Amino acid sequence: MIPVLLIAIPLAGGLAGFFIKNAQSARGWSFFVSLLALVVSLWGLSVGAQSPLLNADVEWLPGLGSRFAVGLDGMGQILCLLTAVSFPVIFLATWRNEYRKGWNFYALMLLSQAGLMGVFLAMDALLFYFFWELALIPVYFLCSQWGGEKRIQATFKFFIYTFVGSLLMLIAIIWLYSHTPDHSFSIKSFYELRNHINGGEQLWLFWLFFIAFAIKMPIWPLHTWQPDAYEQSPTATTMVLSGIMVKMGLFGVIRWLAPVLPVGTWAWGDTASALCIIGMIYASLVAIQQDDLKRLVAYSSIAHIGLMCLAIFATTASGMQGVMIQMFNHGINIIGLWIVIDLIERQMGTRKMSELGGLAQKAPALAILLVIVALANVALPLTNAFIGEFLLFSGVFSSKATQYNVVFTVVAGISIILSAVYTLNMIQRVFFGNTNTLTEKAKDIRLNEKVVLAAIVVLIVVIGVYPKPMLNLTKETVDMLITKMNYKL
Amino acid sequence: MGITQILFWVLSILALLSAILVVISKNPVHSVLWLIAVFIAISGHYILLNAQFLAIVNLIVYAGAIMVLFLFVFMLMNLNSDTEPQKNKWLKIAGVVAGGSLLLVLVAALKQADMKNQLAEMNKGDIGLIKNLGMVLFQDYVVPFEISSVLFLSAMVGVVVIGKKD
Amino acid sequence: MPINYYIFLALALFCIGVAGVLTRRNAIIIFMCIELMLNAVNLLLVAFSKMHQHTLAVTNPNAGIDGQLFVFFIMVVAAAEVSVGLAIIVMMYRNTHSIDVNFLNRLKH
Amino acid sequence: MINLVWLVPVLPLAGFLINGLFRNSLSKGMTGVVGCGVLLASFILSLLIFGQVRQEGFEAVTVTLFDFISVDKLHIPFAFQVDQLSVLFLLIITGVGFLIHLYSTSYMHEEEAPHFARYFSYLNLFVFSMLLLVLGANFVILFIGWEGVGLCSYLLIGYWFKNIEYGNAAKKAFIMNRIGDLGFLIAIFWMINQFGSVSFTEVFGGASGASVGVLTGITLLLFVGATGKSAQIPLYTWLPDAMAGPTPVSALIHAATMVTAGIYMIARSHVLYSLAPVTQTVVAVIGLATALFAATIALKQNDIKKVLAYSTVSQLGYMFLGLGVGAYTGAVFHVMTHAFFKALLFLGAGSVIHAMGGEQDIRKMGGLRKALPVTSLTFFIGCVAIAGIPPFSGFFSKDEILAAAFAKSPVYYGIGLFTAMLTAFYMFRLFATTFSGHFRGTHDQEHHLHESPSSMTIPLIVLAILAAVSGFLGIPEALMPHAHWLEHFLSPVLAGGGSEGHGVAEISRGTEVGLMVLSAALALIVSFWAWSKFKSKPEVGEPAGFGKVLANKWYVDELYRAIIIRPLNVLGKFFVWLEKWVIDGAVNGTGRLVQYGGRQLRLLQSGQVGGYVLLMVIGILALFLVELFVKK
Repeated sequence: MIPVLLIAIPLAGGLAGFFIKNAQSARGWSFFVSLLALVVSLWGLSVGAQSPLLNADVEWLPGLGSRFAVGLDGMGQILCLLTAVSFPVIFLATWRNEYRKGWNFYALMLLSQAGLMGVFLAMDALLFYFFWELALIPVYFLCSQWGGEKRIQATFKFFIYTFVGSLLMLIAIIWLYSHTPDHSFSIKSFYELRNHINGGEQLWLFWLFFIAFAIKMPIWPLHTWQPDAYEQSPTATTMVLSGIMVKMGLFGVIRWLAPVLPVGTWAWGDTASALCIIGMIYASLVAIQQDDLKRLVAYSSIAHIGLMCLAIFATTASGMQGVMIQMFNHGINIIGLWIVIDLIERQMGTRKMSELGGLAQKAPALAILLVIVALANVALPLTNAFIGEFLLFSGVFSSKATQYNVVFTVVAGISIILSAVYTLNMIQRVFFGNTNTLTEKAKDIRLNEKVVLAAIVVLIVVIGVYPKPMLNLTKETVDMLITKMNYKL
Repeated sequence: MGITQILFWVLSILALLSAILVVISKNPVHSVLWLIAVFIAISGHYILLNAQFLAIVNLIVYAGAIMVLFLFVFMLMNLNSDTEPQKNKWLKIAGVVAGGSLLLVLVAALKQADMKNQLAEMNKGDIGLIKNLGMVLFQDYVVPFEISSVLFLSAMVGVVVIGKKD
Repeated sequence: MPINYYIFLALALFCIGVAGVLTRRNAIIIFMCIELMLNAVNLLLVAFSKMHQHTLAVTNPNAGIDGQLFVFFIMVVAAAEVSVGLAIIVMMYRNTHSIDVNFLNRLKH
Repeated sequence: MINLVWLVPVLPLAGFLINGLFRNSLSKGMTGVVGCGVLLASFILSLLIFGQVRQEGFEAVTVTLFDFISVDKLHIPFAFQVDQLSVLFLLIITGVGFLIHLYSTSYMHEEEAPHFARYFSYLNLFVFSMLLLVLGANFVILFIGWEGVGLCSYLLIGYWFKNIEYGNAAKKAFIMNRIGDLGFLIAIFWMINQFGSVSFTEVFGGASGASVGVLTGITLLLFVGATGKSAQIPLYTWLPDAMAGPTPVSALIHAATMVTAGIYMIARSHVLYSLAPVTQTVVAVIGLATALFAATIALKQNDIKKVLAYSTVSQLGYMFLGLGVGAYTGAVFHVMTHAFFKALLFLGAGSVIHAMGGEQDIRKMGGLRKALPVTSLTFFIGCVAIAGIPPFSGFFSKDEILAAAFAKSPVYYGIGLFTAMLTAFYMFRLFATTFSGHFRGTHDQEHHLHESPSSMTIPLIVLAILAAVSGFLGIPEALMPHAHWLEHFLSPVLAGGGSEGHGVAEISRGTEVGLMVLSAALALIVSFWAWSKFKSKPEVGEPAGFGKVLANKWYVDELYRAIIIRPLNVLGKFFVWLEKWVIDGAVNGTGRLVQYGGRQLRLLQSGQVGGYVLLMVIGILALFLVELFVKK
């Protein structure tokens, strides 16, 4: 019931949005619909983990053995909550942005929300793939219609890149499907597959899945679509891309890769972890060299996602818990950063740090809010990201799945230092120092922006100080996953 | 070597030679004439195979009607001398090579087929007679027959539409 | 006659037709080569029909008659095709004053 | 009362929130009242708690507020531990912190109201973080405070954010701290892995069961954290640069908070250190090296705050020496006395700078004794205390460490004593150059010279009294048996936990007294020598030769820039290049290859039917070939 609503509300709202033909009303309508989804998501949190309302399962494609099976487990709850929280925040924060044929823009945004919800809720491999692609299509149009100057090029790259990955995943899904004894796409049959396919097959199947997910996250060296896409997309879409869509990759690894192919995951864990770590250091160093704010945040996101992916392969309960909570935190924090960047860009007309400076004098409220969000980005204690990164690192360190756990922790730890370097650089170059002719005219932010950013800051601090409800939410999922992943042939 | 065999070989050689001449003649009108020769040779084969009805139809329809149509078109366009510019030699060679290799491959393939001992009945059998064909045509194949009339009709309409000056 | 002979004869005619289609650029000649190929096939069909009659006439007096009917239908279709095809060629000549197929390269665009 | 201990940090937090959120509407007076008031309240509360703790037989109390992180088998409560050690630090932090706040109300008075409020909110947050650090009942809470003070130092050093240089100093402080924090963090993970817990009681309880290798690893990593926070070699360079912040902030960083965090943390986990002799040696050697190294740099500095900054680094080195040789009480004792006299010196320096209108170069001062009588007197007391002249506080605490060092190895003692002489020398060089002789500044400055207002001098006087007498809390056994109140007070914490490894090797009473006399005498002689050398003819020229190396701080900053920052930058640039031309190049190259191939293949699509037919025949041919000859 609830999962169906979570998908249906934005889907219906989005389809209806195409017919509004008035940007202002469409904006209000989308905001309303996204709030409705948020309410449903909160309702889902309140009914308790055992409630029958959390699952739905109806015939879909009986000939193929695929059912429309959706369900909300702990991980789904967290990610759906993230999706549901993000969209109203995004709508509100970009309230003043004008779009050509705005109703289409808002409708597509809602459709992408529906797709994302579907990905996080699907309990059937084919359905998962269906939503996986469904989420991609609206984003493609959003980027290619309302993006920056080089949008076509960037979007094309993004689309082809992710699509190649998706097709590899589709091959793997079909292969697995043909090996299920009951010819079914259901997640249960997939989890049973370990008894029917041998380790050697898991070794190559792993890469079919992992490449798809690694492109989405993205993991080095498959990341190059990301900075371009982030830079060229309209900021609202960038928020969706970086705040939520990259979680699809992590989510995929956690739900569809690691428990389904435990032997492959176990065998390639070190290799994948090494890629994650190389990516973290690499992205951090590249981020330090960036001048464009959007690119800087894009690279910092690569580094953070790399850490989360690293923790998945560590196969420890604390690491996995860290991934769960960090997926939410990263989404919130990075949306916060994008909001600030959007505000700066809209006012100053540039994202180049070399052209900015001294904004703290002119926009103190913006400066304070950005500093808090940025500090969350460097995982300072009592912000939400600290909880996540603490658990992630702790999980990596105590990992039994690899013998290089100490090396991984130390090298990955260097990225903490580097993240401080580029984040503080950013704060300093944008906000500190003296004003120049461009920033001389800057004004402080308005109320709606203040409210949105303040809400994000409150979330950051509340989760940072009292993360327990969040952690309890995913406890069972994590235990189940760890049991499944620790299975050895 | 009876008369049948001799006729077979003569007709075969006639057919092949005429076919080659169809292709290599410079003058299109000559091509048409050589093609008529091919058709006649093939009709001869039909008679050898005791398929009189087809032999006659072949002569009437192909050698008669269709080839006249071709000639007519040539005359209409006044193209009795060849106007083809022989520019692309390679394409010609490639065409010949491709056709030749196709023949080679098919021959090589069919040589292995186990039909060596099968015989085609000559001079005997009455299935090729118009009576028997008519019986089958108007009983078992009456629907395709009718449909082919529709085909003609539509071809006719098509020709009118295409040929109409506008 | 052994059926092989007919097969090879038909193949030879067919391949000559193919070679003609490939080498000539005059649309009408190409058309004629196609007719040649059709006739090669017709010949083969008739030969096969007689082959079947030779082996199966005891059980079924009409064995192999389908082959000859097929030839009949092929002629029907060929007639229709020639009429339409020639109409197109005439039309083409009217537009380009040539019947060289290489001028028909609008498919490129 | 002890259950209300959470109020101690929460009050400054409230002050931070009030001042921070309402900075635009509060007047400066209100801001000052709120900022100081919460600290005063905290201090009074700490005093009350102290009253309870100092009673005989007090057992450590853990106050759990809520479950912070609870995952799998790991439970980290948000809990405070109240025992003798934490209470002592509570008093130092809130007490000295309050005085610094009070001092700031007039020192910072020229700031605009919103910035004034911002300053106080940062100060309050700083104190909050530090209180969290010392109150935490496990390493994670300690770490929260640990990073918190790093953040606040960043905010305060970069307080005047219009100046990019200050911003750079702030950034440097934060990043240097982060490097250390990484070590600390890994130590925490190791503890979780080894002990399954991070709470002090469980970790220290399980320590004896762990192998020496593991303990050495953990303690070394913790020490890495301490070198960052407490400015030891090799991560000390941020502290002198941290002078960019307002002077009271320097006082807060150097005296009451932040830099003492490392000492506190190691004293707190002395149980682990006592079991890891290798680490102890490392700590002692690093401490000693830092002490000597920083003292040599201080000899040639001309910025009044820089001299004090290097003296802090040097004194912190002493404390680590104490920790390394097992004199935990001595180290904590030195933290306390150092808090008093270093806060005094910094605030005094602030008073001087205030009077000089922002001038910090001592070569342009001189003869300030007449204009600033209170400041010069209190500054003198501070100098005497830090130089280790009896009966002022520095003498007792420094001597306790030196005695312990002697017991470990006379080499430690020798170097320590030499450093003490250097300390006495540069402090009196500073004092003499600043306050004696005649004025060398501009005429305007001379005209402007004035004693600071009472809200600045009162803290000076209070701190001077404390700096003078606090040494009597730890009179050595050798002089007066059972008079070492501090050792007695701290014994449940510092002697109770790890029994066998603890304890300073005993030296005879006679030797100890002899050493004391020696160091006191040397300190006196050197102080007098320096004072007489510089009071009439101060160094005003640019240093040359070896002195230039010292004045340029042994070129360590340049070294770091050359071997760490530059290579990283080059690597980053290389990666950007790699990204553009190799990784992205491969991706775009694939795309371009497909496009190129498409463009070439398109040529086959000539539109000429003959070509198509030819291709078709070739295709048929290929199919036949495959079907007939390959498949079998």
